[in-house]
Amino acid sequence: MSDPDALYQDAIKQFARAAHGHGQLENATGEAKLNNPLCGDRVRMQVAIDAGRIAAIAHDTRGCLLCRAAAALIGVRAAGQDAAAMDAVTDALDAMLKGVAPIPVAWPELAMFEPARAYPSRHKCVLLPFHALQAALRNAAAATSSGDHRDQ
Amino acid sequence: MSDPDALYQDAIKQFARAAHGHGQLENATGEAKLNNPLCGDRVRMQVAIDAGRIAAIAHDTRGCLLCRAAAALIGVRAAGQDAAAMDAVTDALDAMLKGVAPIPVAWPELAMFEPARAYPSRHKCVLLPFHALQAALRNAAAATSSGDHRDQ
Amino acid sequence: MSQTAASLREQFPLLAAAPELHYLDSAATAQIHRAALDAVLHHETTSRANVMRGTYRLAEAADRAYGAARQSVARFLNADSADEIVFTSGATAALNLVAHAFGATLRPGDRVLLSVAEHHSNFVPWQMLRDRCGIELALIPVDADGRLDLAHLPELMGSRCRLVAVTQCSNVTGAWTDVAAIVAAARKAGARVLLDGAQAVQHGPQDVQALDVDFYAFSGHKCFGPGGVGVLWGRAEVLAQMPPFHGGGGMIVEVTLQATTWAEAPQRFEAGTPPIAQAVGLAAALEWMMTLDWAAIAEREDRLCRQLIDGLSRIPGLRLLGPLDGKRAPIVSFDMPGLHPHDICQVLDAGNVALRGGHHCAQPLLTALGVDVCTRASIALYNDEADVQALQDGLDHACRELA
Amino acid sequence: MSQTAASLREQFPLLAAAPELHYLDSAATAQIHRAALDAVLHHETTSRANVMRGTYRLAEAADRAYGAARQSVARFLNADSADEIVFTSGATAALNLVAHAFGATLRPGDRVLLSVAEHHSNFVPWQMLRDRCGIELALIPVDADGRLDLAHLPELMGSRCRLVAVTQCSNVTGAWTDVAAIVAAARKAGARVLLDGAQAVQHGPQDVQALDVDFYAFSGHKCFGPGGVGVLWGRAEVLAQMPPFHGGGGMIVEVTLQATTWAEAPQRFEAGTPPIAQAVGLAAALEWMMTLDWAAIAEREDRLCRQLIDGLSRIPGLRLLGPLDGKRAPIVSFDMPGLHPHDICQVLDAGNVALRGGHHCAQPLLTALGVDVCTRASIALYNDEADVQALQDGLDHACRELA
Ligand SMILES: Cc1ncc(COP(=O)(O)O)c(C=O)c1O
Ligand SMILES: Cc1ncc(COP(=O)(O)O)c(C=O)c1O
Repeated sequence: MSDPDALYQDAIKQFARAAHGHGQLENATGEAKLNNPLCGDRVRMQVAIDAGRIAAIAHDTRGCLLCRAAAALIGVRAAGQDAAAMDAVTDALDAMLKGVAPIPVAWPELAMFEPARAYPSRHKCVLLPFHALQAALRNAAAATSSGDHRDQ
Repeated sequence: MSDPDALYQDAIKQFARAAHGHGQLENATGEAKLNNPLCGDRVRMQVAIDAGRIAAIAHDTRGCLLCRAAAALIGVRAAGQDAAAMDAVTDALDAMLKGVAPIPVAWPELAMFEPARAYPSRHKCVLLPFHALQAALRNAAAATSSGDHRDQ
Repeated sequence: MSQTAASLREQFPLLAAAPELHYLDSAATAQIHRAALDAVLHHETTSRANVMRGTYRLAEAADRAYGAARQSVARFLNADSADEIVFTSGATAALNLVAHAFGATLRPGDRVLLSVAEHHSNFVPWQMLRDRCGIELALIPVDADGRLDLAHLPELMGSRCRLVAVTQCSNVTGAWTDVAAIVAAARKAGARVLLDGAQAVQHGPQDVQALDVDFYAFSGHKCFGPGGVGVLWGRAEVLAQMPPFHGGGGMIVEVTLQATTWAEAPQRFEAGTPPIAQAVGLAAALEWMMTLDWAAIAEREDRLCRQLIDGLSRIPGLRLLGPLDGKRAPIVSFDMPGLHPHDICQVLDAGNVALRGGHHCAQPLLTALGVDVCTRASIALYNDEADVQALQDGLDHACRELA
Repeated sequence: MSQTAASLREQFPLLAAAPELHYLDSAATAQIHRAALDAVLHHETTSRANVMRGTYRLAEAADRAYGAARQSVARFLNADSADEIVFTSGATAALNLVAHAFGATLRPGDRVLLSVAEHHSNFVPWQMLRDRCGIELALIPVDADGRLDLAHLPELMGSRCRLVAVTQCSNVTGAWTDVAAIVAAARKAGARVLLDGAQAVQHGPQDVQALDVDFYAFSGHKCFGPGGVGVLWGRAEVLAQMPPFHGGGGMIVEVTLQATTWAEAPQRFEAGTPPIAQAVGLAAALEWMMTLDWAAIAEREDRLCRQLIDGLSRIPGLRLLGPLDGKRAPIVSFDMPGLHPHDICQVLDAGNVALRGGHHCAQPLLTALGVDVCTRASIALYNDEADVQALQDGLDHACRELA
């Protein structure tokens, strides 16, 4: 049996507390709200896209430490990325949590979630902000191509 | 474990084969059809009532040996009885099959069904003609009181 | 017979094998009693056959066991007759059965009265019925403690209330419903009453005749029996007026290409092969329960519940949900601002304390209480002081660890 | 691995403990395999907790076991994804789920095509849907051997057929349905295809992708698993378009007083606490089945079936129902004019032969075959020559005894 205490590394607590990127964008070009039906956690992600890349990002996250840490990491790291890069990071994170891949080299801070491998019920907590970002990016792309701004 | 062979006493086979009372009444004052949903067995009972008693009876029975023997016993025995007497016999038979009462003294031939005690799934086979008769008697009473002839 | 928590705990194989475990999640699933497990095993290895259709001895044995299980449930509920006992796959299935079969007797504009405190399983089926059939839903509100506020019952029923469907005991707050008051108002309005007993049954046998309701639903896994089985009790005259819900084998008198005639209750409502061994296992659990000294158990459960409440109220900032005084089931939910229930549960798990965090399938109630999620500890007959203490210690640890 | 019937029989606790029993009623309920029973026991004593909501290790273990069970079923059916596997309480519940949830996407005048050979569980739910919603039912007729007569398939579908719902194998005649022909016609008409696999699964793993159907339903108790559990497989894109059937815990994203949003499949269709230990037990049975040499088993089942048919055809007056040539499941039903099936079954029980007599929940089929009731012997992988011989001897005895 693994020790649940190990899950709450200082890095997670620090990221969660810092809540990097928390807030609201005036000039969002894409937005998505996702929630986890099992626990009611909610993330709203907003992005402003410029030339296919994330120019600015903001989120409003109500959730557990893992969820908030993940959102804050996105708040620090996502700017400058494009949708393909975020898909790659999300897939790599998913694979790491499932135990079928190592820590994604692109985002070494994701190492803080490694102990969550042992707790499948918590994987969704970590992934929720990433999935919300993917959805926001899709919505931004759809809005650009249709010349229209859509919420999901 | 009891021996199923014991169930098929000669008396049962003889009654079933004789099919006393099989047929149709011209002057029925009450009639009922019942079927056993578990096996699809069917009994149609007809009675002609005179002064509150069974003046004539006929049945059409499609069923197993137990069901046919019970119907034939009714064919021999029911004439002259009133509804209360048939209710008493039916209750006594039910109690005997459940093992909570001895063979009804009124109808000693019911002893042939005693081995069926061990086989609850067959109780309905024995009881079906009796229940059909009770229903026919109720219908006859209702027809008399309403001046109307009703099928159930 | 009166037994200690330790001697009771001994009878639950999972708990007996895990002495370090502080299982405080019985409101979600109670552990299975040895007798129930043995009964399942015995049935499957000596009497397994399909029921109600076979004439060989093995099938007779299966039939007998299944029929006896119905009798046991009838005794546990003090039902008038075993024919009023419908086996289902669980409380949720039982509630859906009523929403469809009793629901089929309702007309647009008829009203069903629920409460804000319902579990989703006694909420969503009625919303679905409303959207399907145009009935009206009304909701009994809750007070700040989560107790049903019955002040405006007559107005809430209006003139066309046909059914009041409420929980007997909240799975979040432990609040018991004042069933007598609801039944009295419902009778006056000509409405039937359904009681969701899912949370009540693990605290002792019930008496549907004394409760004087019309339907009662519960699940086997919440009263020390197997999963996959539940019960709907319905008053004979009410069941007799309802069409079936599921169609299939065993619930018909005759099927022709044109039309089908239904069997009587309870068969009418048990389409297909029922959960036979599970019903037999449930009966064993209920028979065992009927041998217990429930006054003594209630006293102990209550004492532990008070200890828990006392301990929790000393934690700064912690908010207890639900009534703090009066009769309540030993289910204690709380909110710690700044600490998420999943984190709390995770850290407590390190101390082998099993708690549940989330919305507990009662989002309308949580919204009414002003929280999104909460942490819940629930106590059953096998719990003791050590479990409460471990929870207390774990929470202290969590406050330090997660701060 | 190829095993003898005797070595297989050894693995079924009930049969191992009753060497005298000639169990020929597996079409009603197959006996439970040791592995399934052990898995239930193991789960209930080491991993029992509610699923999908708990974060403590015990709940994680329950979740993992339940998720793994879904994977096992997906492998057994060669489903594209475990998300296409919905656990239900049985085949009947699975069929009712489709009749309601897919049924909700139909409009008055849309057609559902069944066959005369359906078990009541795939017949009555559709009659009920017709009476509720005004859809049309049409019926594929059977030939004199009980095989579906597909000659007029396009006409039977008409222009508005939305679903063809048929049995993969008759529980009375053992006739296999020509699924490919039905799928081809359905695709042309734009109709979906549901296959009732209740009788097929005990004869080996299935391949829903090769069958190319849209829904597949079966019960655990007919494939050596526990009762109280069944499966609906549905093509992802079809499940995604269906509203839920039962409402309750675990199938929602959010519940508010006004409205509720549904979870994705399979959760959307699994309201309430599912039959967790039963699903785990079923998975153990299926995993065991996937290790077997099915070609060898089919050959033996077929040989026994031929022997049975040969022996029965020598009894004067006896009428065999169903196809006598070609591929068929080892289910043999017959009619003995003058001898009632219940009497036959009763007398054979004296020789420890377990047979089933009655209408087998297939009254429309029996009517089409010109009988009211019949006697059925069904063979599974643990049967052998001695079982067939005992049936033969018992029937000789019955003819003398009952004449
Ligand atoms: C009050 C209440 N009602 C209904 C249910 C549903 O029970 P089940 O999930 O066993 O169907 C529950 C259990 O979660 C409950 O607590
Ligand atoms: C062909 C067929 N379909 C459906 C069913 C119903 O299965 P269950 O009773 O397990 O729900 C059966 C079993 O009796 C069957 O043989």
